[in-house]
Amino acid sequence: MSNRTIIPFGPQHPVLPEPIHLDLVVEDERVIEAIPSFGFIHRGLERLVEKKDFQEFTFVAERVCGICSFIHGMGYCQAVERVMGITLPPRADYLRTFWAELSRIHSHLLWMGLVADAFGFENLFMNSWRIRENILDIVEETTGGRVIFGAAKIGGTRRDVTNDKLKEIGRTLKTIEAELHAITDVFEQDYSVQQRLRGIGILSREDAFDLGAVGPTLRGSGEPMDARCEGYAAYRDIEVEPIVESDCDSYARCMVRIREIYQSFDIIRQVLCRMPDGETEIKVKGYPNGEHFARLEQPRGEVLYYVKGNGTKHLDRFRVRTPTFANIPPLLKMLQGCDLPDVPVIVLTIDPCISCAER
Amino acid sequence: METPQEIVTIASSDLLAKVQEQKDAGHRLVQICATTLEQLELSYSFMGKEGITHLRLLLPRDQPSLPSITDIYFGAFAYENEMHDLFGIDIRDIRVDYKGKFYKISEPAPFNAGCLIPTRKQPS
Amino acid sequence: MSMFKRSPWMVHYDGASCNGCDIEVLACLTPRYDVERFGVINTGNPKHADVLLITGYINEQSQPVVRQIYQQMPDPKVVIAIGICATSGGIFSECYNTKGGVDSTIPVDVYVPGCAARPESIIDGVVKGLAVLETKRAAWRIERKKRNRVFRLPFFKPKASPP
Amino acid sequence: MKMTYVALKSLFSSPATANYPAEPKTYYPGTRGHIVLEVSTCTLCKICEIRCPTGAIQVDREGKAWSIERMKCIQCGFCVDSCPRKCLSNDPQYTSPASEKITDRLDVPYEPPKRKPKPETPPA
Repeated sequence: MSNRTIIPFGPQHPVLPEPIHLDLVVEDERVIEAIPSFGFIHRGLERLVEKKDFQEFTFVAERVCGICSFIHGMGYCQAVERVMGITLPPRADYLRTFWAELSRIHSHLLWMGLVADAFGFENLFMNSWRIRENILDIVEETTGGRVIFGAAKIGGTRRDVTNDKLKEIGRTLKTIEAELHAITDVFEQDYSVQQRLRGIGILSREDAFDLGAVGPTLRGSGEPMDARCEGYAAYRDIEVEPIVESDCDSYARCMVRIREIYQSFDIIRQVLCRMPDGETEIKVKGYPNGEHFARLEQPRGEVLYYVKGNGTKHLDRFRVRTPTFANIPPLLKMLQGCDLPDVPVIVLTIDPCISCAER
Repeated sequence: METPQEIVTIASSDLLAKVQEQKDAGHRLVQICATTLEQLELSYSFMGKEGITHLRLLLPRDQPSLPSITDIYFGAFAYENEMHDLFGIDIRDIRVDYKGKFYKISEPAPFNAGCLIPTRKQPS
Repeated sequence: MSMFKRSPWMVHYDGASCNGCDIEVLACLTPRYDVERFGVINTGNPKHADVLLITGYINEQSQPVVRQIYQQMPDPKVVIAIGICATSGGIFSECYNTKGGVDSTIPVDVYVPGCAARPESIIDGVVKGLAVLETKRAAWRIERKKRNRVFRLPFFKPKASPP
Repeated sequence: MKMTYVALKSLFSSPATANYPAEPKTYYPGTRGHIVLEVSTCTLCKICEIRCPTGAIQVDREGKAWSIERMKCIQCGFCVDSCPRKCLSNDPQYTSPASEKITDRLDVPYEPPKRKPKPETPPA
């Protein structure tokens, strides 16, 4: 005879890096339904536009999330630049792309570590984070911050990197990439990893599309959609092929992320080759008046920025639709019918970033 | 290539019909967003192969109310609960209704009631 | 490598923040910074912990949680606020959902500045916190001795007096 | 089994751990650690105070002092960018942890230029 129980999961849970709370309705060991609840880290930073002017707000936008901070800052700047009709100097576009891809690599490495920790592979966790530190070294050297880059500003970038330094970074990245192969081979070939991830958390292609999944969660279900194909920043010169896996399970999402790391290395290589010379910023005059929806690809998926200006130095509205927020309905779909011990792994495969989702 | 975007203004009464049209055309829900101006301005964004459509509708700031679209797009429940908690919009018949417990925050409807936007100074 | 006399165990709570400091605390446990070489263990159970690390500010929702974790920890204990958000609210101090830094809810012993706080700075903060813990422990030991004396007196009384 | 190779490799390579408190860390020159004021060139113009997103900087014109609350500064460097006299800079060394909130107050020896007394217009 089956027995229905509600198990509260989180907000402080040994495998969860972040405070999300799920009420799991279980029948024996099987999850029937999952209901998430939020509010532990809701900051309401969207309303700070009333108090900070539009240039200061870049720093607030960067602090939407500490993992993909640069892309948040860049997305906000991009939306405001579109409203104000600013065209960036090409070098600024390329530098932004360079940092955006670095932040994608470090975020995916971080995620690889966390998921390895979730299925109990401590060694893999430590090794992923060891390599991530090398990426952070490059970030710190070029931007001055480790997790909050603080390099984007409206009208360009706040720092320039010399061409010699970029060449040196290119060589360093080559050695990091070689080292990384040893780690990703484990994900690709190791028996225990496959056992823990294959066939778990199935999200069919139709469901992923309908429920509005984004990023690796969507591409792991076989839907080729990547906001980098929009051609913002330097992606208009660089061809980005969306990485797609068709297995629809946790392992597919894992493989999408791993292949994206190598794709990012490839994009950085192209950016470094084609880096144009010249200015990195232009002077911004006037105040934004108008509205724009900007789409960018974050490590976790597509992020949408909405900026509405009214011709004063304060914006009317700033809204960010973060990828984790869009991935919550698909997560609930995945959790239906899974086994209780698989819950942490499935939650981690959408790469939840709760501080993003709650803003 | 950049996806083309267009903003379509609709009346709040034919929201469900317009959303159903989007669903029939095979579009997916991208986001729902509200802005506090003199009135509440809502944008429902849908994306298809051709581009992004933003359905734009206006609601009064005093006791706004709307039907839920969760019967058409289940994924909308997160956005609708968010709008209920932050803007105080009464959304009827959400499939997963948190009844104001989605964000547990100290003040009700912080984006609507105490919002400074309409009283903001105009540039001199 | 005996930095500390004892192995401090810590419990980490992530308040409302951008997660940057949270990630840096986690980075402290990984090979580059590896605080486990000092015997520091990140435990999930407040009853096992000597040190409470808090990243991020306090809001309405997390206030009772933080207070509860603090009360569950055995004496003597040290609270370390990591990052600008935890010390003063930082850039979010004007948000409607902010209560303020950690010191608005529980007493804080060490403030670690930085946005995000660097791992080196977190290690320095923990070292400083342990010095505070050592002085607290000494004071607490004297306190306990006093308390025990008072407690034992009636127990020995019947033995001393003849029937 | 694949992991054996990685494990063996780390067994024979130098440790990845930085021996931090024993060996001091060297920072990159561009690291944003803490804000330094070059007192001799500061003119107490208050631009840094206005620009600071967290309100950490206070400029006292009467008392001729510039002060910064170290536990409020988020090291964004906006003040450094906007300083017209370029007297603010970022130092790679971070502020060390402390038991109370530190405020650094620096005396600025700046003398505002004396306004020339208006030439007295001879009464008509």
